[in-house]
Amino acid sequence: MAQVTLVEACRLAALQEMRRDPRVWVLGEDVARGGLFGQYRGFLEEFGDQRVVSTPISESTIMGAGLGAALVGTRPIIEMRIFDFVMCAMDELVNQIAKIRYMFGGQARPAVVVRMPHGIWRNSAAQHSQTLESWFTHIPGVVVAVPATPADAAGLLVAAIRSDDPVLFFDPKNLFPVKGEVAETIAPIPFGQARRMREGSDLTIVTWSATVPAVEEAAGILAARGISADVLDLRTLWPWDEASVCASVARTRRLLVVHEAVTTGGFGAEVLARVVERLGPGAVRAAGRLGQPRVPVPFAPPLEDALKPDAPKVVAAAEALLKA
Amino acid sequence: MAQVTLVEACRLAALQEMRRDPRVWVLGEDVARGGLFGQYRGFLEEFGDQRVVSTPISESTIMGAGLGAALVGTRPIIEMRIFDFVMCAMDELVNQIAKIRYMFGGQARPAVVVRMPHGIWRNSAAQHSQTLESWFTHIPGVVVAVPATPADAAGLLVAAIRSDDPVLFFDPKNLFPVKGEVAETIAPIPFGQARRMREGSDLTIVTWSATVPAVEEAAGILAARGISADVLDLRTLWPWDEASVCASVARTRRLLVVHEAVTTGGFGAEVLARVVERLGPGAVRAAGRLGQPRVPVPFAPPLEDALKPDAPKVVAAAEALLKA
Amino acid sequence: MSGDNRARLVALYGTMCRIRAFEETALAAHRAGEIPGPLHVSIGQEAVAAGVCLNLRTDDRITSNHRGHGHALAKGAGVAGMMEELFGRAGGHCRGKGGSMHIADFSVGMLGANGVVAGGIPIAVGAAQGLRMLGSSAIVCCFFGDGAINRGPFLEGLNWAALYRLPVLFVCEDNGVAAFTRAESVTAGPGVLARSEALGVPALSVDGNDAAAVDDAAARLVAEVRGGSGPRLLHAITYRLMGHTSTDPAAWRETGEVEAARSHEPLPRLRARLLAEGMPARALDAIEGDARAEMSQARGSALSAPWPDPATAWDDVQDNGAMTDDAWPFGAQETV
Amino acid sequence: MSGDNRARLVALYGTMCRIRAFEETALAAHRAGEIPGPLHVSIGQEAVAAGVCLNLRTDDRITSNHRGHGHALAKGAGVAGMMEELFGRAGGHCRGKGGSMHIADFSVGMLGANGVVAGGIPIAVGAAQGLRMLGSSAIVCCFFGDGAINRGPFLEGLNWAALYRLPVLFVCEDNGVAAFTRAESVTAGPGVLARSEALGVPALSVDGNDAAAVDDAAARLVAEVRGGSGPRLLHAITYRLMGHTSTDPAAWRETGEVEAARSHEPLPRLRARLLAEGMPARALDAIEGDARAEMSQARGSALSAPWPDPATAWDDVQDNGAMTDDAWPFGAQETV
Ligand SMILES: Cc1ncc(C[n+]2csc(CCOP(=O)(O)OP(=O)(O)O)c2C)c(N)n1
Ligand SMILES: Cc1ncc(C[n+]2csc(CCOP(=O)(O)OP(=O)(O)O)c2C)c(N)n1
Ligand SMILES: [Mg+2]
Ligand SMILES: [Mg+2]
Repeated sequence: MAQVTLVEACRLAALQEMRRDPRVWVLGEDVARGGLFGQYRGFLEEFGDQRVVSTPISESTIMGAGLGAALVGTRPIIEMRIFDFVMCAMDELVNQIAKIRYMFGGQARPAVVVRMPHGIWRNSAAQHSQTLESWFTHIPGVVVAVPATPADAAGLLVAAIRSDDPVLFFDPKNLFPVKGEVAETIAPIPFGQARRMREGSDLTIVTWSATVPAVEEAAGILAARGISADVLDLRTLWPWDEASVCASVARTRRLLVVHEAVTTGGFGAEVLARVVERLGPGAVRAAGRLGQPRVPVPFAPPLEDALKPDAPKVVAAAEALLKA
Repeated sequence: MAQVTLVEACRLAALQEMRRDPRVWVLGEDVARGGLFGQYRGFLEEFGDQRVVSTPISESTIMGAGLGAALVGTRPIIEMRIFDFVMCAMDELVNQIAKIRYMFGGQARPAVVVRMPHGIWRNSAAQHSQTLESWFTHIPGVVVAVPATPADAAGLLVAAIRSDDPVLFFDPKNLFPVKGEVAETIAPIPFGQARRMREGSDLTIVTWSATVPAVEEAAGILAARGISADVLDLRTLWPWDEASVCASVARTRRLLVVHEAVTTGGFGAEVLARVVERLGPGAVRAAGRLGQPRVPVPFAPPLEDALKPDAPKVVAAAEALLKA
Repeated sequence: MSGDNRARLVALYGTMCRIRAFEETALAAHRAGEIPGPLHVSIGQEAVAAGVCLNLRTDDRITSNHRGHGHALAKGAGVAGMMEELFGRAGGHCRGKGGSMHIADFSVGMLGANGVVAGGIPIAVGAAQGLRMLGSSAIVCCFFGDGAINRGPFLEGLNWAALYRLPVLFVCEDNGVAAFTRAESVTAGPGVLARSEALGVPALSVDGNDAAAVDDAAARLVAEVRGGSGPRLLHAITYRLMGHTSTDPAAWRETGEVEAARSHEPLPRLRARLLAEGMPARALDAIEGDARAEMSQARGSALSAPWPDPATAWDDVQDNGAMTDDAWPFGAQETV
Repeated sequence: MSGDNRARLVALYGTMCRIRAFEETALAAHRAGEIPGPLHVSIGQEAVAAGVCLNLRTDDRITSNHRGHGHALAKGAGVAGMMEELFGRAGGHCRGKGGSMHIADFSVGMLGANGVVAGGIPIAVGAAQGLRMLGSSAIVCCFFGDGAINRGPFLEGLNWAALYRLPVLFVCEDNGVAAFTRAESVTAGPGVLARSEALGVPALSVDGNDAAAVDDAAARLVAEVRGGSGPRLLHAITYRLMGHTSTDPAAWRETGEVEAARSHEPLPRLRARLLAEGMPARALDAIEGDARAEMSQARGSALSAPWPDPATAWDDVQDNGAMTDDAWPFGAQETV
């Protein structure tokens, strides 16, 4: 087991799969130079320019060509550089990739992985910081992966590459330098299974992606204050591990969902709604969400910090929830 | 008061505003020919081709040019023809229009109205039937209007045109032929005020846009069975009338949200989550949502009908909720 | 006239008659309320699909647009599956989930019509890239209208295809109109040829109502594309005899415009040529009659074909996280 | 040399010195940790911004891209507001909400940098359409890089501007590279001039490192645009002396490439010309020195300028449905 960064874990996962299956290839801007974050370092040298394709700045076509190539039997990794640029390729993603299997009655299997480094990262401001993963849970036809650790990112990326479903893989930009263990041979992690970060009985905290470290830290602070949180990292939002979350809330009777995305319309609403629907409101004593307010991401550090969910805010939210 | 169709009500509203304010204009495909649904019939003749601009099939630029024109002080109505084509203009809408005021520290006021006829309509299949209004409640910077009656559509469109905020106006395609009264002079309807469709005490049903008639019909059936529903049409989803919904649920203690959009990740989740957060789960006896399953919209009538929320499904959902 | 050449012309005529008959039958069925949803017919434009596809192999792929019946038929898509799809029946190529705007038949390389203008362009270039990667000698042909050349994917896709020298034949079916707006009123500059060349894709124009001319031009371009010279564009000038959709009377056209166009339409032209070259009228009538009979029979079968079982509405969304009808009686109501 | 002409050259020199000094100061501040976020400098490209903007009026508008400091300065944006914006301070043009990639100064017609490649193109054409509607004689100038010509909005925007004969000057600042990839390796066909002409926008190329040449070319094109002849495109060939962002060493460049480019860079060239035409070195040194002093002073002021009050994070989102900090202590927690 090697200790590697999350971005390196992803690199190793893609490398393993490209060695395993010659139909796997990658396209996107600057990928032949290793990618913006080094996630494809060395790929050009090993796989050549037919399988490691640096493209023009043509997001619509990066996405749509990936789809076309999948329709004839290759398995493209579509690298979108920064999530926000996916806005330039939404027709190809939402109207075409997500619907094509269904619309054509099962004739097409768009086995693409769309990699979209997302979230707040080093004061990049409103057009480079969005976290809109909840949107895609609302779109039938796609899997939504939101890993937060090197091992999960690697295992989910392997699963994504092997999946015949289109998988939207949200690389957590701000967690790229985080280190963790990754196995020599990376096994796929099944979609829809949460990772229990900590066992507890006073409240359930559900989170994913960028806010996982903040929740981890907060759970430690809460523990020191005698509050024991049951903490789940969902890892994928569609499918998502409803069963584990419901089982946990059935025990703790308190639910806090934490995510970096704006609270309004975020996936926290779905988690909360679904838990209340399944368990019934009577089984729950308190439920709440912590996300960003409905405000674009500002540039200046004091503004960004004011809005971004962090450990102190998680602690405060959990404590408020326990008073209810 | 004239009895007019919803699409005619919208035409009259836009007409009134274009007569009132010479800075208002409309751009989009085929608008000089009256628009796909006749919503701009006669505009070219009255206002000329500088204010009624039929454009190329260039959705990115229709959206982006509308923004540019707003930045210099005009007030464009951006006609997107069918909602699904907005996927071709998401960068301009989400990265630019929604963020430009904030990102520029208040220097810009992108006073545009984006009209997007949405929803299931005459077996148009997966690429012409989407209802993704919940996405935009998650995007800071925009108002989301989802009218369902001729009077509301007209009044909200007038408010939208006069608003300095960008307003996303979801024309309900399938309700275009529905008739209702519209005043000679159309007054703006403030955003964020629900319309009470029916008073009741057994449960609260919240809905908007395409499913309003189905809920109306269902409420009648329920009434005949002795169940009295308090029914609210939200009319706008951002801002939305949290206060009225919470007050109603505080009385009835039962909440059903009905929308045409897919249930998972739909705005019903936000309504349910927010009500539970505000009132506390203890104040609610049952809560649930009825939307489409997480499936693309199919073409064939029996398939479309199977998935589409209609009055019998609303009745069944309400009755299930009352048993809880 | 060599036998070979005549056989080609006859094949073209047969395909065109079948397209015309299919669409006239579909129009009648739509008017009779047998076909739901929007229907875009290509009546008057048959020579483009026929002439181009005659030069394609079964393993070549095509992408199409909202007006794609002709492309699908010319590529060899099964008629019964097409007609049933229009009727929304279980036996349709898409099991009733797609309808007219989403006809696809992967078994003959028809990768799908598309409800989004220019939506097929990026798919086509990617398919070509994938085919090359897999070592295939198949090529991709991408059909779109004059309206599509004003959308961004046109620029991106042509640049991309030229850059990677991909085996793609772009076919711009220029019927002079996009929906209800004349092409010239929304298209600046010298036109699609210049745009194509400026993006590194050699292009040529052809009279798209002359099936033999389309066939010749396509033969040349397909040979170049298949030979590894990179992408090419064929600009086929034609005319849409009907409205935009089956319910559009296209009343805004100038008086006499359609009548004038009728005298240039492709079917009588090819018929006249075949007659002049000695083909008996009887033989041509038989081809036409067969086509009509085939389509009318397909209509009858489709009308009595079974509807899809509502339970199939849940199929083919995705494997991971698929919903089923038991999981969704009415939203999430089973649990409240 | 006429006094007028010399005055122009001196003005160009002054603007270029200010841009260079601004960006070198910003780079140093970024390296010192004073500036957060990404920073894209245009060192080596100053002649384009200076030469074009010298021909614009204050009420003319510009749109810019991610590498926009030069455009903003040349258009007259206030330096203090720019520097404070880079530093994320309350006194920035965008109150600290935008940063380097989103500098805007509407008071001088600078409608904003843009974090999305080609994002300024549709905005520019719309602004021109709006201005004409309002009866203004102002024009719009739209700056973008060679990378932007491979995105769809380039085609859509140029077609649109040509179609409606809008008063837009497109400026393609061709530094031969997009991020870490050479332009020629991702751009097919004969180039931006051909693309522009094919879309109905007359275009010309200029040595973008020759400030006087840029000024001349821009003068001609601006006159045409302002005269109502419709849009024009200026292709300015230049070189990016630094990496893509302030932290990119651009190590992949060929040995000697940057050194060779240094000998063509615009500032020494214009300086040599002014010297040759009799301008005293002292005067030029003074201009340069003033620029450095101005920017260094701006850096000092920005560094000690107040941060934005966190409460302002909630301002300027929207009027209807605006949230406030009291409504959001931590999500919706006030009510649970
Ligand atoms: C992106 C997009 N915008 C608008 C439409 C609506 N629409 C459908 S067909 C059409 C006209 C297309 O014209 P053209 O490409 O010339 O094809 P034709 O109908 O003439 O065959 C339009 C505007 C669409 N389907 N997709
Ligand atoms: C739509 C989009 N895709 C990708 C990026 C990432 N990106 C930022 S700058 C850049 C290169 C742009 O090259 P060019 O337009 O030539 O401008 P230059 O940096 O050379 O000034 C890229 C790819 C982006 N900002 N927007
Ligand atoms: Mg056409
Ligand atoms: Mg460049």
